[in-house]
Amino acid sequence: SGGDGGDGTGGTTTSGTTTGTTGGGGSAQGSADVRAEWGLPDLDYDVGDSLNVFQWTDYWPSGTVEIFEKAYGVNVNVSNYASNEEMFNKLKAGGTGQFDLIFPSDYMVNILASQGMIQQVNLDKLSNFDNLERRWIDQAPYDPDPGRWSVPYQWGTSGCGWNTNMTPDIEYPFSWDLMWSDEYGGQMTMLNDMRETIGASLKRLGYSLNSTKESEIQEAKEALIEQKPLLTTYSSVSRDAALQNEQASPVHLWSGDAFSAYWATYTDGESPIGYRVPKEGGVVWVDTAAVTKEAANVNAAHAFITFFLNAEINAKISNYVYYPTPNAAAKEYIDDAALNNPAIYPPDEVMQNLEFIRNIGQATQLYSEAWTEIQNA
Amino acid sequence: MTEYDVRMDGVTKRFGDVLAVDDVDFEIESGKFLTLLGPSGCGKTTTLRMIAGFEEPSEGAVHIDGEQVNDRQAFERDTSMVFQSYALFPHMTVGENVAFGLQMQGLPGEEPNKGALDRLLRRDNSEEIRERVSRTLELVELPGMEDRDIDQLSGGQQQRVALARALVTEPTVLLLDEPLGALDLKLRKNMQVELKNLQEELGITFVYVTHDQEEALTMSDEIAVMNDGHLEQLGTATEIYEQPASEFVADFIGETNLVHGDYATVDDGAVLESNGVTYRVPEEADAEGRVAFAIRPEKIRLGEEAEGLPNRFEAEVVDEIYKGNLGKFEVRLANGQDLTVDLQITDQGEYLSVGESVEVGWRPENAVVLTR
Amino acid sequence: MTEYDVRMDGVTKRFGDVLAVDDVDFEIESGKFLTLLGPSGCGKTTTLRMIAGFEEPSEGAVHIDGEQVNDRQAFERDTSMVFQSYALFPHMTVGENVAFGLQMQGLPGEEPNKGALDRLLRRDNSEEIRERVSRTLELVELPGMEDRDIDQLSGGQQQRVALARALVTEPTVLLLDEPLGALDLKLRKNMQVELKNLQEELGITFVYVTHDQEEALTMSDEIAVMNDGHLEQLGTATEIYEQPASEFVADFIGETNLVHGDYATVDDGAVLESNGVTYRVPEEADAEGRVAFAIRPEKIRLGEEAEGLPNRFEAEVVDEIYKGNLGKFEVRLANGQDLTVDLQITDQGEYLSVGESVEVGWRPENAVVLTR
Amino acid sequence: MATERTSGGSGLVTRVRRHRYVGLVFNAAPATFWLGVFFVAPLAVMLYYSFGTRGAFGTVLLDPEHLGIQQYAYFFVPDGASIPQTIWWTLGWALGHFVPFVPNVAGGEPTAYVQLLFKSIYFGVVTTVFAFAIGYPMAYFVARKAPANYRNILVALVVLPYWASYLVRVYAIKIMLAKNGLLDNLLTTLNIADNVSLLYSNFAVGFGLVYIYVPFMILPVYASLEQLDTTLEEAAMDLGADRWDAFRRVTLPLSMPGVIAGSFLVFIPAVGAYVIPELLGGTDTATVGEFIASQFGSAGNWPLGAAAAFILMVIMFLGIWIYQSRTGGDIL
Amino acid sequence: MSSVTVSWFKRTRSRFIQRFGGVALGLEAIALYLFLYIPIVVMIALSFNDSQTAIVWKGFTTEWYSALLDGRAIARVDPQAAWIALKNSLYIAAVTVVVSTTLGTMLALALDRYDFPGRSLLQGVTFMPLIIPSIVMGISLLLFFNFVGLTQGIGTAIIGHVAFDISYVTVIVLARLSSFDRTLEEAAMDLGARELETFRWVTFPIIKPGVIAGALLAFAMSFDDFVVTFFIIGNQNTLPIFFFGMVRQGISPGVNVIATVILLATFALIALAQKVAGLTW
Ligand SMILES: Nc1ncnc2c1ncn2[C@@H]1O[C@H](COP(=O)(O)OP(=O)(O)OP(=O)(O)O)[C@@H](O)[C@H]1O
Ligand SMILES: Nc1ncnc2c1ncn2[C@@H]1O[C@H](COP(=O)(O)OP(=O)(O)OP(=O)(O)O)[C@@H](O)[C@H]1O
Ligand SMILES: NCCCCNCCCN
Ligand SMILES: [Mg+2]
Ligand SMILES: [Mg+2]
Repeated sequence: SGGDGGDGTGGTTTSGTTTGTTGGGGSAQGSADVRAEWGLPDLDYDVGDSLNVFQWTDYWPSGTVEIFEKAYGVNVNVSNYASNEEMFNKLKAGGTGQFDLIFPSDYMVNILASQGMIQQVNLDKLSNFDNLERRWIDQAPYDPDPGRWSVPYQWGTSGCGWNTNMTPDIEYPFSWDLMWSDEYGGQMTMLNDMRETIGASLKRLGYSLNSTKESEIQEAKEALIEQKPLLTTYSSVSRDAALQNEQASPVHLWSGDAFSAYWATYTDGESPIGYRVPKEGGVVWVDTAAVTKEAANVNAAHAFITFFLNAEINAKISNYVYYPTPNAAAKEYIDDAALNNPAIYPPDEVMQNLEFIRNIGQATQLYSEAWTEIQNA
Repeated sequence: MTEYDVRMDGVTKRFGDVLAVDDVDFEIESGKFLTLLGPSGCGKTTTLRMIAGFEEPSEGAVHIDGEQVNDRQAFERDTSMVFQSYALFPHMTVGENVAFGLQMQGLPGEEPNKGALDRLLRRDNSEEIRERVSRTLELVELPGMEDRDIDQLSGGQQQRVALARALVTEPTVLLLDEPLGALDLKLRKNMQVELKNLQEELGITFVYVTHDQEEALTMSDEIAVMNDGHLEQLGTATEIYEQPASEFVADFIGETNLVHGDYATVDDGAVLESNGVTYRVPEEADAEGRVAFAIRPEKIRLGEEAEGLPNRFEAEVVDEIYKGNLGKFEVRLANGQDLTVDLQITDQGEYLSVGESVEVGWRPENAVVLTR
Repeated sequence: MTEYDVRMDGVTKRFGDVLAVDDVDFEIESGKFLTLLGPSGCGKTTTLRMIAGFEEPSEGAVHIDGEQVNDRQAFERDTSMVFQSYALFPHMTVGENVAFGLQMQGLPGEEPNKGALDRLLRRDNSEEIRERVSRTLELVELPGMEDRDIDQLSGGQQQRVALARALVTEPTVLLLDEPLGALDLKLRKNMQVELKNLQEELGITFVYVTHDQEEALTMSDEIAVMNDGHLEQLGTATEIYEQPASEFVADFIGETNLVHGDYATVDDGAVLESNGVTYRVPEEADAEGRVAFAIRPEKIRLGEEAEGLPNRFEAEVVDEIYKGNLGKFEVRLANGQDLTVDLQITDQGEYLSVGESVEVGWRPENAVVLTR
Repeated sequence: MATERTSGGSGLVTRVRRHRYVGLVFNAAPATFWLGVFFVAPLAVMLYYSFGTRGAFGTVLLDPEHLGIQQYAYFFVPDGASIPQTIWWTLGWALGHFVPFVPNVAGGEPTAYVQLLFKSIYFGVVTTVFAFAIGYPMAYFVARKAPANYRNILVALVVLPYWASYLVRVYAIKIMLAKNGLLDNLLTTLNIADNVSLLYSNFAVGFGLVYIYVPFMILPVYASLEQLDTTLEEAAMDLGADRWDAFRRVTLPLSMPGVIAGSFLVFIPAVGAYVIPELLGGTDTATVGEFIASQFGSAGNWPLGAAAAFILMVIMFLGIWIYQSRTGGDIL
Repeated sequence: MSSVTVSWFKRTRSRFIQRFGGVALGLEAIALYLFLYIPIVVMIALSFNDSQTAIVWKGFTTEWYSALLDGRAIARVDPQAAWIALKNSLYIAAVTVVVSTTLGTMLALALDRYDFPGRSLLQGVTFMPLIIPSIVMGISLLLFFNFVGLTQGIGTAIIGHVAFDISYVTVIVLARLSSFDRTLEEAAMDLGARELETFRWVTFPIIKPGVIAGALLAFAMSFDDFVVTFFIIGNQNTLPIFFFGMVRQGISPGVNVIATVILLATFALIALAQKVAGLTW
């Protein structure tokens, strides 16, 4: 229910087969055939034989990790989370040594770095770093200087999705008020994500979603408490399924989930699913890979980053999750339908309306308290 | 008032295939003490439970106080039961246990408008109930024990509470199912006397179940001996002991010597031949062919006392058991017939020893011929 | 071998404040049957458990077979116990139960080097053990029952297995704590006889605990009557019954009439004056002042038989209880003294009824003067 | 014959071996150690943390200047209320909220967390009452009415689901209650309601709690009824009680130990439930269990979570203690 | 008086109960059994549903099960991960059962056999894990491991499981011991058995059913635990944790399939345990 920030938590361990012929360093490990098949580089460092990854729920197609495992002879253990806060607290509780590689969003990279919970990425170990579009490297206000702390994985927006079978009358442009309308009471869900959901409320009220003003945050909180009876639940996971199975609409969700639902229901050139960022604007975000401070398998973590920076792999992921990729090289493998969809890759004028969530320092406390109160109201 | 408080009329009870009670007829006169006696499983409890209303007869009719009560439920019958296990309510005090029956009856005449719901909501504790409870506890010699918990009582005290609980409603018939079975011997003997006195004092009809023949002999006005579901014999203690109707009864009640043989009438009476010895026995109209006679150990005389008796034989003492008040001797006749003889030790030191030769004898009238 | 198998030497046992056994001394001759008799809680079990080694005496010494064994544990003593509850191992067959003691002893002479650990790891089942188990089962009349489960046995059979298990190790002394307590009356009587026979046959010393005086009288060579932790009297059955040492013993064993009064010696013997009546009693060296005498109900004569007896009184029958083999009469002397008289009913019909006047009498020798 | 076995070495070894506490120490020490270190000590640590303060980004400040009872105050005391006000508001609100027909006469409300606590206790009570209402008759049926030779099977059927993974069963409930699921369809077909979303509601949480915990009520009640001497009921009827009175006055009170045990077994986990409300509940079904969990998850406020956990534990123990001291009975 | 005067109301009420009471209770019992089993049956049935959504019946298929056997993902549920979680669960439960059964049995013996100062305190502490809400136990262990700096994982999970399983074993073995007839031990000693022999040959075989029952319960409690494990297992998964993640993502045919397999596997395991244990009882 409204409770824990992490539905989808506790995650699933994908993993298995150590195909690795345990051998010397570098690329001697793993299967050269598999590397060749996907165009993966041989590595000039010892990868080691295991890797603990902490990743968002459902953020790559199944089978992806197996390719890495086979290619480099590494046994990968994956756990999942459903919000940045959940991931952060898990690291706090159990130590950062539990995982080698994590996928924080923008603002969380900043927090983690300032808390000393991640280490800098060694660009020397990433032969294909330049596959990334420049703008995601140059304009990364969340990545502290000096050095490089994070490597973009996927990016996207947060907005509203709907299913016309349930709510035929929704038409863009609409305001965030949509999510407060009595008409859809009992069939809406909001993200179970502190910054996202309070952010949406702030936006609706015309404030910055990085507001640090107590009064504004209070106001946003009141609005959310008012909205609560209209919601079935707060959830960030399987929103695609909820839309697709007509269990909720409209839904506050991340763009990729909306398009998963869109394509799953796509028949005869149309789909009942729609997605837009409300006109007041919303969140643009980028999820990145970062290496934890106490990572035991730093090399394997870098190997994995190299792996997903690979154009084909990255496109394979993007084509599955329907998020825009920050990887320029990958674009040639991405479905055109996605590339040309302005709702997936928003045009600049839309982008201008969007904000990154930022590390707002001590003010985070205000959000936490508000979020706790919302959930328990 | 009818003459009979309880009448069983061809009552039969089957549990599936088991024939627990088989066509039983008897009547109990008002104010009498009737004992149902018999070995385990013979149907005593079932009979009692049919009177109480816990079981319905498969056939036949149960009458209480002149009315056929077959289809009355237990709480509609004017009987009270004392259970072997006492069945005291463990969550109530002594006083509450005893008051229970009065409360359930709603004490007719008192607070007449109180409906069942009222009583359900609060237990009533009117003056009259208190009064009667205290009187009844005095009767069973537990005065002032109202507030004790059941588990603070000894077995004997619990027994008395069970009795008080059954008596307090002044039932027409009191039913007792081995009420003393759980007590030790000494207490049991005391309670036998007390129960009997109480019954005589109150004049209530008792139906008493036991498998202890001594208890039955001591207490009853009449004894109904049951065997395998049917009634073997109904009679007074003396009748049952001295004129048993069957080998079963003779054997079950008291100790006895049974001798099987061929019956024949002779000039001056009857004889029974067994193993080459001819015993004189009382005449018995039904007897013919192979029958048996029974002679009680205490009816056999030894030594001089045996002289001149119609049945008189040489015997050897083969075993002796000292019992304090009596000696129990196993004697063997010349034809190998063993007999048990009880000899009351009326003087210190007087005794027989194993191996001794002795004369034994008895009067034919003291034996009974048994045809079944 | 010493003359005495068991000797208790000033043995006392305290449980906290409770004095369970109080300075008890006795000896048991080899091969004898000694019964510890007394009311519940008098310390019988505790005494037995000190012999077995389950309790250590607080004071005094226990000797078995001539050796002081106070600080030997149960498994180091050459005694075997038969428990009231039998304490058969429910997870073992009859054979395994009986074999257990032999296996634990490691059968001396056989596989002599087996240490405790060895025995811990496996139980052995050698030919000899099998042999002895089967012999012992025959002894208790359960031949060939080795493979039965315990719960397939009747109470009486379980009793025999318990006996066999205790006997198989050929203990010097067999200890039995109310071994027949759980059996019904009929079976109990049979087992009494069998136990006694077995004991005579095997010549093993038995220490037998019971609170049933009839059992004690029937079986024992010697009886130790205990009361409240101490030994009241030690003697044969006849001694205990006919010459009780105290009022307690007289009252506890059998029934008795106790008359309290003032003792005085006269020319030709002794008398006791009570309530205006002078009774002739046997002379008793210790007696003086207020004492009592006891006369057993069966020693009192009625009617003609009372004629000419030194003690002879007019009395009235105030109560009668019919017991089949005897009549129990409550008679009241002129001075209000009540006496119980047992009359064996040696002829049918012969009987007295309440209210009748009758003469009672007894020989002074049949009475006992009790000074404590 | 004397075939005694003599104990080797009498002196010190024997005496030590025979000392009454040797066996005790040997047997009790390992488990006592384990429980002491991995059960009692963690509770102590939890208590310690509950006096801490949360720093930015979820750090826990435990230095002297941050140690205090502020978490408890935050939990119990509404903004700007004095202690008497807190008590008055809390009591007044609770009465007004849970007792029918009583208005909230107090001028304010207790904190959201206290409300949450009340709500969880209310969930526990409702679950217990329902479990009793449906569990008792069934236990009675199995113990008293069902043919004796079916009794064991019937009991086994109650226990069987309990062996199935708890989460699997909650999932099964989720399927039942889902939109367009079995119950939804049933209600639609019966024309009772259309297209209702039963999932993500108080109803769903209550349904799940009862579903999961009702065996805990049935089993002890069955056990107490089964061992209850039926002659007691007969005795009551013999004394003039009809069937209802006999049940009401004798059977029911005597089965109370089972009912009480069952009630505790249902109530305790229901109040602390975390998984069921998490999976079946919606936005308005937060419980203390979820609240505590979220303080260690997304909310990242350990001291508050620890304080709430400690408060929950104390409330449970108080309940049990009050019961035991009033009746002298054991619940287990 | 000839018969007891009984109110019409009572007589009728009693007759009514006599006649219809049993039937009414029977119907209630049937309804409750349905309540307990229908959801599970529906869940299993829907695991054969030929649909991606798993709720509305669209037709029969065993496709999901073949996918499972082939190691293919079923609607995002990755069987590979389920197997690893299963392995972890079995491993944790196995170690937990061995340790907690041993310690719990010993503790039960100590509590049953000795009277010592602090006995009731120890007994209280032993029962506490049974009545403390799981979440409290999970949280306190999490904080404790964090406090002493133990890295969370399978090892810490086992530690936590043993801590609550000791209680289950102790309570059950204590119950068994309370009906244990101590004279059996005396009988054994009397027949020449020393303390250890007595334990090996008499005490243990007789309390064994209790020990086995305790072990079975301990296994079930460990194998099925979610809440405590969730907080203390670090980056590892057990079956319940894996499954919790799945369930939170919603209803999908994959979850049905895994749930059904878990269910059947548990039943098979229990049946096996009963059988093995039954043989040794
Ligand atoms: N409810 C029942 N169902 C089936 N058989 C029964 C039932 N009650 C009694 N019986 C059988 O009926 C027969 C008579 O039983 P009953 O209890 O009346 O014997 P009893 O004379 O009281 O024996 P006991 O002295 O052992 O109490 C027995 O064979 C018994 O097994
Ligand atoms: N372990 C014990 N702790 C405290 N008191 C005990 C213990 N064992 C026995 N007693 C007390 O010692 C006294 C004698 O007990 P014991 O068991 O020897 O009596 P008993 O003659 O065998 O009685 P019964 O015929 O009832 O078996 C009793 O008062 C009893 O309560
Ligand atoms: N299913 C994975 C979705 C990941 C989305 N991350 C968004 C972070 C926004 N703050
Ligand atoms: Mg009977
Ligand atoms: Mg004793």
